[in-house]
Amino acid sequence: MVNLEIDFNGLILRNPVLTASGTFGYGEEFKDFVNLNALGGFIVKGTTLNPRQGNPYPRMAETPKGMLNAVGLQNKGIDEFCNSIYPRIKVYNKNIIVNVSGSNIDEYVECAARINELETIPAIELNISCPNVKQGGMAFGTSCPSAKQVVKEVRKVYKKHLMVKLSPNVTDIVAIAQAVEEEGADSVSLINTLLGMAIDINTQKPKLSTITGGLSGPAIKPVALRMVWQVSKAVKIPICGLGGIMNAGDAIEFMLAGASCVQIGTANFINPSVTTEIINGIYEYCSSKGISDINDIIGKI
Amino acid sequence: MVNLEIDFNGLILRNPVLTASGTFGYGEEFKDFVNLNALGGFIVKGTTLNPRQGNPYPRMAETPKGMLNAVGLQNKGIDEFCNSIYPRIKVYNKNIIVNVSGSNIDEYVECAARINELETIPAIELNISCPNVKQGGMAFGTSCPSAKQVVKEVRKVYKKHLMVKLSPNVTDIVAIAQAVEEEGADSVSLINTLLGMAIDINTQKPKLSTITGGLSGPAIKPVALRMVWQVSKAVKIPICGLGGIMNAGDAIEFMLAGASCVQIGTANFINPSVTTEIINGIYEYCSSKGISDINDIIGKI
Amino acid sequence: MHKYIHDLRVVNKKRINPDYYILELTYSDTLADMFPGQFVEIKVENAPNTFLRRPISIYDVDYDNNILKLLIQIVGEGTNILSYVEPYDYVNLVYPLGNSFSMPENNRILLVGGGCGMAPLLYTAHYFSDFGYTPSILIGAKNNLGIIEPEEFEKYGELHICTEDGSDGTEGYVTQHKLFESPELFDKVYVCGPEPMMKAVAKWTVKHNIHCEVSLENLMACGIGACLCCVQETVNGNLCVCTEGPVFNVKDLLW
Amino acid sequence: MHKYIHDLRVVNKKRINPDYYILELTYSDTLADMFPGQFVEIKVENAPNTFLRRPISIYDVDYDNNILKLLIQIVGEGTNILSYVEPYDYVNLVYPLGNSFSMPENNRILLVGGGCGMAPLLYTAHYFSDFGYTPSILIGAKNNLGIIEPEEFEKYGELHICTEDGSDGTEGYVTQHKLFESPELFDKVYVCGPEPMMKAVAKWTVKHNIHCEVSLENLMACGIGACLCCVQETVNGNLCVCTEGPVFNVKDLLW
Ligand SMILES: Cc1cc2nc3c(=O)[nH]c(=O)nc-3n(C[C@H](O)[C@H](O)[C@H](O)COP(=O)(O)OP(=O)(O)OC[C@H]3O[C@@H](n4cnc5c(N)ncnc54)[C@H](O)[C@@H]3O)c2cc1C
Ligand SMILES: Cc1cc2nc3c(=O)[nH]c(=O)nc-3n(C[C@H](O)[C@H](O)[C@H](O)COP(=O)(O)OP(=O)(O)OC[C@H]3O[C@@H](n4cnc5c(N)ncnc54)[C@H](O)[C@@H]3O)c2cc1C
Ligand SMILES: Cc1cc2nc3c(=O)[nH]c(=O)nc-3n(C[C@H](O)[C@H](O)[C@H](O)COP(=O)(O)O)c2cc1C
Ligand SMILES: Cc1cc2nc3c(=O)[nH]c(=O)nc-3n(C[C@H](O)[C@H](O)[C@H](O)COP(=O)(O)O)c2cc1C
Ligand code: FES
Ligand code: FES
Repeated sequence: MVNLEIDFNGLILRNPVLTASGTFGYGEEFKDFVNLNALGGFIVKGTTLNPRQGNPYPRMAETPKGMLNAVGLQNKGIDEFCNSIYPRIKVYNKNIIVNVSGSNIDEYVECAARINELETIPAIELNISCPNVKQGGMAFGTSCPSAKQVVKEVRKVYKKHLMVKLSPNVTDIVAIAQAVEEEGADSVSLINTLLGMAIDINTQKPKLSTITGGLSGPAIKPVALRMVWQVSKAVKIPICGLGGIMNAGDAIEFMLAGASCVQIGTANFINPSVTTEIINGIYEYCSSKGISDINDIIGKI
Repeated sequence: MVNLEIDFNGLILRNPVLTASGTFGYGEEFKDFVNLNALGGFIVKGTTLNPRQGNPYPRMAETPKGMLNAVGLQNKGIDEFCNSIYPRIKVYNKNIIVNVSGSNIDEYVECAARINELETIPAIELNISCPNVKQGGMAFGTSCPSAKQVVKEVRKVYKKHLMVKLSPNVTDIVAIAQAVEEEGADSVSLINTLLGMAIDINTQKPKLSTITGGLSGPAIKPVALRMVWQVSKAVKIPICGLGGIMNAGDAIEFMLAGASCVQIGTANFINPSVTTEIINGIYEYCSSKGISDINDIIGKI
Repeated sequence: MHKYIHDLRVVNKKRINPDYYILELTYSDTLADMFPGQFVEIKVENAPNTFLRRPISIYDVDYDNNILKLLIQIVGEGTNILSYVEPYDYVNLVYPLGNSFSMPENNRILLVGGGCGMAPLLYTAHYFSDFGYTPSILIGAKNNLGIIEPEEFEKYGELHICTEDGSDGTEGYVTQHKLFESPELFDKVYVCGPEPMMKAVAKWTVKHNIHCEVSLENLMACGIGACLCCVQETVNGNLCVCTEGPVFNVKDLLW
Repeated sequence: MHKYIHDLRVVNKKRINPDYYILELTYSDTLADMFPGQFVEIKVENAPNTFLRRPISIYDVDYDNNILKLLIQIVGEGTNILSYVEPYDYVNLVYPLGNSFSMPENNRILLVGGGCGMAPLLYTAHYFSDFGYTPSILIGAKNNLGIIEPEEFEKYGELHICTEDGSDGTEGYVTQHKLFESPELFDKVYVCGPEPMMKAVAKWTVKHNIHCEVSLENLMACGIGACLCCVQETVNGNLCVCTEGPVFNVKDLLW
């Protein structure tokens, strides 16, 4: 028997495998492929105070071992979430985490306050790293003062587990992680997408309507892993690691680097039942190596 | 007939295809595969004032569509370069550019001053972005004041074309580019490698002796392209674009994004005659599209 | 509707011509119910640069023999490398995906397919025919190489062919075909093909007040409504082509 | 020595057992001169995760039939996907690379190969034999599945075999073989195999003051001296295994 349970700063995960915001819909899109309740948890779509239509098409481009997206936080807004989505999905897993975004601090705060009221949502993931919106988003996550400020204000109204999602598009991710830790974040998740671009040489036009977009997938894994390792050496709060995880081996790399749990993003698009395979693979890795508790490998490097 | 000649701020390139430092040795390693004189130019290994043994083995790890390296500027030092390498290679191409690195500003300056004396070296590429050395290197390239300072001092002693190679591991590459432009850089090249990491889950050890290393190859192309595009909108000096270029199409993407010429790096390892194929491919692209002068596509986006 | 991720075995690969091939696939259990207009997301193995799955329409389903057919045009690496699969290889599908064409109410129906857009129309004609309808079918292509398996279409309806160079059927674009001189013959038109062609047909149906459904193609990452990359602007805002399409009523589009 | 980048045609693929196969390749023109201990960098096509070339030793060259042979052990994706090439396929090589074993001065020579390290030794024995020498050859492996083509080795020298489980030849590690009780028989020893084995042999040669050359394996990105990734620490500093090796005199190593 291998213990896969993680105490993620108070959030009890039955195993370290969650799914990444924006890549797993509201969970229900995957119910034909995954036993949702068997996941460590899942993080739903980026949610904002007001409904957003997102960016114009085209929003996607395939890149070497990765993809660019420029969805731009299309979502139906917090009211619709609370009133109709939440009641529908809350049965699926006890760790449904809402990814919260905003154009300004008030929006973040109001959205977080609303989610604080939702009984079975144990945590939010504060997205201060979305590269695909004109205002807010990544702007908050790329400087220490602004990151501190948004976390500080949200912390005042949000009483449950506050995870802050960091942007990799910075010189010093450690400083940002320390800044949000100081303001009372319960954990950090990293990384969000790298800002990238692709051009169609035939039409001589950018492949995305927004010109630049967020790069995800295996291509970014080495960068993500490095950042998780750096941050893990510098903060006390636990880390949720993500970026390009495609299989159990990748997930284990993140845990060895210092992540206490992981999120699976783009891989869900290619294999909608990949999360189940990753959970099983982690179990097999541990048992074949004689590791009786997954907690023993966290940060071994 | 298509004109491929570029006036790169005074440096006349017969075509826009150069090779990236650290991936093309001193050129001579490729003479069985490439007509060196047919290249736009080539950039030799990172050179420092004193000889360096580089980092311990292992220095390399394969990653999804890319590789990590931690060579750490192994080179024989400027004396050996001037006395024995330079005389041997100077016949190969009129645009042999030396990539210069240092642990402190004095080393950069002294190295640049020595190269200034070498008659047939028309330019240096100032490497303020090497992620694989403990002192100096990337440290200079990740803050505006330090980038400014090293360029300012080198500019005093170096009278020919001064290209500055920028690090992608920054929040705002545009600010760094503008800072070095202000100090008199004649051009910028971007990007150097992204800082990354890889772990062997079997041994539970990092794959590189230095734990982190520099990520190159197609995986980083979307990030490189985005940075070239951003910088091209903000500076007047021309840009040499690189990062994951594997074929003519990739090179053209960089030129459309605003690069006046490109460097081919990791691709040389996989196909040592790739540079010739890229030059031919650019020619064919232009003629098939009725473009009579390659300069017409620079920055079309 | 339940979606599946399954390995299907290649039973046969028909190379139609250098550009087109048909894969006939079977599953170890009874194939799921599939509806005309739906598609699959197929994984391309051993393709160095094909990272995401590729959406491909359901070309035909032969429930008697438990066979699903895909008609694929080679346009890039993914569709090319997939053309090397051989009988007894397996391909991995996520399916069936998307909505489907609405059922006709009578025989006054026209199916219009252009280029590779004819793929979903074979199963549509087949399906409608199983319900007793006999659609008029018009398929068009650049030249006769693009007219795939006309004999299959003929089984299920009255087939008309046109090619831009006149190498098969009548010469010209589909909208230049004489069927478009008789709007009074049709109550419902179903279209799939290149966007300009679909727009031209749509315009004609709007003018003549005919119900028209088009099947759209666009860039998809997931195919199951999770990524929100495949949006189409509609009168109801941005909708996902992979779940709320690929079939749209033209009156909902902002064309 | 001139290096080439060429497409070589697969003439034959011999599957030795689930772990090993031999590729026989030919070139449209006369094969370049190659020396024992040299290697090639082979490109693996259609491999989703194999980005760099893979270094493989020259197993044998048959100049009469213009054939280059490679012995490959399947250890990961690259060597696995390459095992699917078929006659008439082409594989792309950069070759010949690296230095080579020194020529013997007399018949008092021993070749020791362990596991896949026996690959360069066949061509070494062949080459030496062409110059009139008759080497003693010792090949060792975990079990008899790792003893590849002993009949080929027998053509060129006096073959001894040992396996860890005794399933072929004598039981035990190569260094436990009785040849190692007679250091007085040898002036030069050539070794290729796993590092611990090479170190053990090297130690023995140093003790008995015998000239010893080992062929090292390490992680290579370019194979042509450009990337400086493949370094080996030596008494002369960091040297590139791909150009200044793979063959080293053990006295130059810091073992
Ligand atoms: C719902 C749906 C059903 C489809 N049904 C079929 C079918 O039955 N048969 C068939 O052959 N093809 C079909 N397609 C198109 C097919 O998905 C693409 O041709 C395929 O993804 C191209 O992959 P590739 O790797 O060969 O080419 P790539 O290298 O990915 O692309 C080659 C070229 O095609 C363009 N392209 C790629 N994907 C699409 C797309 N989805 N829409 C428009 N242009 C694209 C690219 O921009 C590029 O110019 C369908 C697409 C959708 C969305
Ligand atoms: C000069 C030289 C000559 C060689 N000659 C032969 C030969 O004749 N026949 C043969 O079968 N193999 C030979 N090898 C080893 C061969 O290059 C590797 O087995 C191959 O690169 C593995 O590729 P892969 O994609 O199958 O495995 P990967 O997935 O890349 O790796 C699988 C495992 O093998 C390890 N590995 C990969 N490459 C090497 C390496 N170069 N050295 C040590 N461990 C490695 C990895 O760390 C991993 O644990 C030689 C290597 C060198 C440097
Ligand atoms: C299509 C798409 C939409 C995304 N939307 C969000 C989002 O709404 N909020 C967020 O924090 N991250 C979003 N992300 C980023 C992912 O959650 C994740 O951080 C990133 O993709 C890296 O992980 P991966 O490589 O495993 O996909 C999105 C990513 C993709 C590909
Ligand atoms: C093995 C290796 C060694 C490198 N050495 C140097 C160097 O000495 N100086 C430097 O400025 N860049 C060096 N680089 C970075 C490359 O010049 C280039 O910026 C980077 O690899 C991105 O381009 P690519 O993706 O085309 O390889 C090195 C890269 C590699 C892979
Ligand atoms: S393709 Fe992902 S939502 Fe449609
Ligand atoms: S492998 Fe590049 S220098 Fe040896």
